Amino acid sequence: MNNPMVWVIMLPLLASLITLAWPRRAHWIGLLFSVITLAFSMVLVYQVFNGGPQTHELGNWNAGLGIALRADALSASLLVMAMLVFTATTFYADAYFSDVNKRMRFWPLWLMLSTAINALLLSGDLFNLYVTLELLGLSAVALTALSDNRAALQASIRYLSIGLLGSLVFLAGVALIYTGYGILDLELLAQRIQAEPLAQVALTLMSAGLIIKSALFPMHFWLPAAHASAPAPVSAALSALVVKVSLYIILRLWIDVFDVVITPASALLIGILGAAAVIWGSWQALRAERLKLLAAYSTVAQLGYLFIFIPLITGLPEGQLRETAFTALVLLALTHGFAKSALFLSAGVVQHRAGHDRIADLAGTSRALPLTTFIIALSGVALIGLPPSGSFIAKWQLLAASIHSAQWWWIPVVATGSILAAAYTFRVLGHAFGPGDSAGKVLNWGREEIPALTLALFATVVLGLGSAGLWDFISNNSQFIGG
Amino acid sequence: MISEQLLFALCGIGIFSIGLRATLIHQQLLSRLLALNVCGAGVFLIFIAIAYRGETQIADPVPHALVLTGIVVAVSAMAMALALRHKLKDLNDE
Amino acid sequence: MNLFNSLPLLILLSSLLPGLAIFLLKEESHGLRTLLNLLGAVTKLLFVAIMIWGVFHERDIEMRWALGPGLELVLQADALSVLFVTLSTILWLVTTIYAIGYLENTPHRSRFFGFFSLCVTATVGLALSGNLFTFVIFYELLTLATYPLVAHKGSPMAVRGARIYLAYTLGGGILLLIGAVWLHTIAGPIEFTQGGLLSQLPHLDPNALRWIFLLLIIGLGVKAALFPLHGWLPQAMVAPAPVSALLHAVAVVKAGAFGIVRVVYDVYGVEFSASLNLLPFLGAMAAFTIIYGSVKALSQDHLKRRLAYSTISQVSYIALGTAIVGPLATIGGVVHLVHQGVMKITLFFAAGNYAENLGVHRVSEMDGIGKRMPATTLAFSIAVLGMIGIPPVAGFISKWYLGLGALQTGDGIWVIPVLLISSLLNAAYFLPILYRAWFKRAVTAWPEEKPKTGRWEMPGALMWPPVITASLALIIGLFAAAPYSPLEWASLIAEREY
Amino acid sequence: MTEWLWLFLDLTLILLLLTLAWLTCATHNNQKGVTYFIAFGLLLALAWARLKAPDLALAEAVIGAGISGALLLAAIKHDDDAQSVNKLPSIKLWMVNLLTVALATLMGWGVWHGLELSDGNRLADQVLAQVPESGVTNPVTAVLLNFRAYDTLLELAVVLTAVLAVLTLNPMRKTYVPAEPILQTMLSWLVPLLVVTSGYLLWVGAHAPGGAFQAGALLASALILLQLAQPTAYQAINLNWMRFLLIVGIAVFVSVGLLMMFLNTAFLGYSSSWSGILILVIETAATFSIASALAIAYMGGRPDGWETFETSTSSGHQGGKHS
Repeated sequence: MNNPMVWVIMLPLLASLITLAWPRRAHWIGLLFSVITLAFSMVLVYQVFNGGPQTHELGNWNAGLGIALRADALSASLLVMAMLVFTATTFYADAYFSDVNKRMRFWPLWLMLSTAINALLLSGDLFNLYVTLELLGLSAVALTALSDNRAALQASIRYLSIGLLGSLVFLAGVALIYTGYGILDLELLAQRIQAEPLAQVALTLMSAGLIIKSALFPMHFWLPAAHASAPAPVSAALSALVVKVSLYIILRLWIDVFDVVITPASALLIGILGAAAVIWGSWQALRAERLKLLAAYSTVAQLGYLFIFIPLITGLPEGQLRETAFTALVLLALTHGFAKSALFLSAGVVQHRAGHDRIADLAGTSRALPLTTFIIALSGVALIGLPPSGSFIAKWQLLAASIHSAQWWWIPVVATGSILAAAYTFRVLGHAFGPGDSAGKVLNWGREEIPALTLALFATVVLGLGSAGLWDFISNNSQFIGG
Repeated sequence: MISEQLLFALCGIGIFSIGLRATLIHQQLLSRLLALNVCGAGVFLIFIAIAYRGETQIADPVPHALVLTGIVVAVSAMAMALALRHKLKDLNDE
Repeated sequence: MNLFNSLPLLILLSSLLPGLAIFLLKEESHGLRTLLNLLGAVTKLLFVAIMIWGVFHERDIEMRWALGPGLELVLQADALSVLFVTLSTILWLVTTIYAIGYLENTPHRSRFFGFFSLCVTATVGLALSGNLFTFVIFYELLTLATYPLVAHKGSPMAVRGARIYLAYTLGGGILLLIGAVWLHTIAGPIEFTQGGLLSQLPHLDPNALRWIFLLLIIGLGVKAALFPLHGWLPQAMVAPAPVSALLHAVAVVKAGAFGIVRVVYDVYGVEFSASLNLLPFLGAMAAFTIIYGSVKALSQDHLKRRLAYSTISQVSYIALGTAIVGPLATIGGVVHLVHQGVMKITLFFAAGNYAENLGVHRVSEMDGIGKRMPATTLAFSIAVLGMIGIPPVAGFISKWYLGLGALQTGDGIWVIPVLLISSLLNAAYFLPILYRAWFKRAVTAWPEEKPKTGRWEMPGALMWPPVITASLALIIGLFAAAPYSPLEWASLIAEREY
Repeated sequence: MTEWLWLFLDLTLILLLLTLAWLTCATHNNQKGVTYFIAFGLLLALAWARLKAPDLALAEAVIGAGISGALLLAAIKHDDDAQSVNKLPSIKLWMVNLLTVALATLMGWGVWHGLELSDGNRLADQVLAQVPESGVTNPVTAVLLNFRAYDTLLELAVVLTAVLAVLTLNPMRKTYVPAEPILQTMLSWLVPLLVVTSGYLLWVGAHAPGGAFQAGALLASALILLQLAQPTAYQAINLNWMRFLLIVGIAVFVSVGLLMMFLNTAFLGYSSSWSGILILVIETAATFSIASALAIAYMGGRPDGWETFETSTSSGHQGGKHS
């Protein structure tokens, strides 16, 4: 029982098998296992908090020969976020699928997705990362295809081929690394790596593959269709978690393993792509005609902010400033995960009730679905970066880091992005406030609205007011920051 | 020994590039799928080329195992892509 | 934690918790909603009374909650915050009563009163903020909480007005944020310090400080409706009358003015600001806004719009007082924070009553309204006289001290003509209203007259609030020298700042 | 002299590989593309053999060319011949060309530099030294099922995921014509042979080229051939058995892993005296799962009755209220 890292991967995997073998009880198994997995992820955070980064060498072979599972503050906090989002979405999904067969198809794949996410976050090995990426990609595509209409299928086919391309390019980078260093383990690699051509080429390839997968501008073109056409709980997981874990690998590579290889120019380049994503994604979100499409484009923009952090973090001297900027990055990623999943879940409720999610026809939503409207507003607050959400504090630190590292040009980007985010959020709310026929109770679809509300509150209140805890956690237990 | 490694690794890069180019160019799923598999084969060839350690020594077994895994993953992905294609055709026919 | 240190939190919770509870209430449970509203308002008043006593006796009232390295939520009470808190608490109570009457039998009251309470929570939080970071948080929260109030009616007009409001305030919010972050990076946590924090810190780049000051003042100036950032205020007039009252007198506009006072006095320090040559800029902006608002008000026939431009003009007196170095001007500016609030809220209550009871929205429709609604019109008249600056109503005191302050400095002599012209303009756009109301005869029927139900000219919940606030304006003018009066308190503030 | 001969042969092989890769990618005709692809796969198997990777040669022949080829051929069987080809605008085409050439140059530089950098051993010596501890003597099997067994476990999960997608997407294809009698006779010989070979490969994998994946693929081809001969044969299969076969590989793998974690603290940390037998148990279970998975993939969907609720959608689950 002493290895929560093993359990958080194996429990959803086992649950996936059981739901396949015993479809009639699938929802109970899914709920039970995700709650237990969540508990284990919290145990893991507790262990990291008290004992520092954790390692589990699989098969008792030392890392290098075998594969190690690793958890530090970054992966552990993302893991807990992922499990919270996943568990809440699981409760939501239990109520969401009205078609019995669809529900039966959903569970094994859904739990497989959780397996993939958890395995990816805890992986300490380059090739193992490739396998988890493929597991993640395939289960995500299969889930997207669950809403079986033409648009969804076309989107998922595109999603699949793009995903495969991304992982192959990543794998090509891994091949180069193995050629030069004969190492696949990340920690050993970090000790050996030098700023030499091989490492640069390999990093370029791996980053290119991951950029495709995490939909960084201009590789974002596949994301909106896929995320908008999937069933709501799946969209929530795709936007909040799936793209974010690819981003996690990029961070792991750029800030931890390959940090000696990074040149200011390359960091600046990735930051510029991030800035373009912020502006472009927000602009497209503002022009989107459907709520889910808006949410999907907003994901493109929000991921952009995370990339802007890379030139800032690498541009700051090691020490407290750098640590602060890094923690702000994590805080922003966590907040976005919670907020975006809440937004997609609410969009699902709206879609169920109205039969559509066209923004222009949302009039009366605030009367018929007051709580859902409130949740949309809360997630919007977090996406804009207004207090009391966690992203407010993160953006404060982002601006501070821009000033500290004398990279003032990110400031107008952040300001424009925030204004655009406010515009698209309040565009939805403005329509929702319009006159409508029926007035509903505060709580209408409890089994869908309460999970969404929980997530939205995590994004706004919990991460906003409790962010100091994250600072303690990250600064004490991160492998990278401060050398 | 180096020369064989380099030769086959460069061949792998060539195959990878051919596949990559075709993946980016083709619009149609099946052609794209073939291209992706060619692309993957190129990466596998790089792995196996550098695993080769001459006639006299046993080759490095780690890349062999990785590529075996990669082949199985590739065939799984292909099965899935073809199933998606089939479903889409059914929907289009309706 | 002793009682005094938890006071700020208690004051926040006394409106936050009822607000959250009201959201969950059914539309029909009027009784419970009213009870929660009033309970919250009265409890808050009680806590504020304790706080006044505490601040006067220089007790330490402060609580802190860390949010990250260098970022702390600080709630504290000093003389300035107490002044603002007291103002908002009292006016909130009155406005709540008014709103209960005003919104009777309209839909979505739970939502309305929920956000109403959140709005006051944000205002009070802003007043009690102990550092710039906390101030920025509550400043943004205030924007968020007022948006649904402005959009409350749900009509295309209302939604449009709310959108314009939002565009201005969020834009300003971002500039404020950038300024605050910048200041934070060069000077560390910006605790509000009497006499000014920055003046005590050596080795700061004066040019950077000037730019930051500009960012902060523009960010705050949006809410304070300084020209040319005032465009949202006339648009936001679509909101229900109690919301307009709150926006103009207590919450939004006041928050901007309060922020300017905080930045000049407690962040930069007034003398340090002067040494950086920042104050002439602020003073010019304020003086221009004063004249501009008055001129614009002249041509408005719509009553609420005329009042809106009057607000634009009047609030800038506060900024003007801040821009003049010297304790007397400080007193004038700070005390106007209270005086303008009390008088302007009366005007909006009265305007709401005219619209609600008779359907009168325009000045040209007001002929003879004094006979039909004497109590409301009397209250309106008192407030108008105060606005012009006629003794003994409170407004006179503010203008008097501003004038004295300007004379005291010497180089602020240019303020005198501004004051004179603005008073004349005030008279020019206000007195005709009084003339029509009292001396002209009603020619036609009122646009939409409601049948008279009780013994008063209209329901008591609507009639009494303006009467109460007008009396208040009279009392604080008459008894300006009494202990605990706003003037005395403003003098205390000035004393502690210099 | 032999060196030159080898070089000549190598260059020929490389040239052929590149040509077939190009042909596969260049054609817009699906039939041709698939044919080239299968040929490319077989040639690749030759390359693996040349580079002393017999395990891979076997796997490529059976899986890469065999099963993939079968899947592709089944998929394009009902395609229309006329295919609309959208030509890319030439500016975009040139950008793609430029990108590919640039990337290839970069990679070539990287590999060249990498080969200089490396001592040529990489993990090989470390692994080969530990093979005796692993319970098997075939080093590739040792890596796959012991040192990096976790990769293999996740790989089985990938296979299962793909099969789940196939099962959720389509019903089984039902358009087969019964085979000719002559083929029937041939199959009655071939199928048992394939099954026996598969068992042999599984067993021999411990010390010689072979193992679960190759064995599973062979078993799958036996099943596919059976299907070709007797299209109705699947109806006889109990669906619960099919579920069991699909999950048994991972189930056994995880169970062994967890059991070992209780005994030896590390997940999949075999007790060394037992490792040989444990690996065989895992491989056997995995063979069944892979075989059934690949067979289902070939069938293209779920058999009748796979979704137990297919007829009675009114089954009382609370979520039904939205419909």
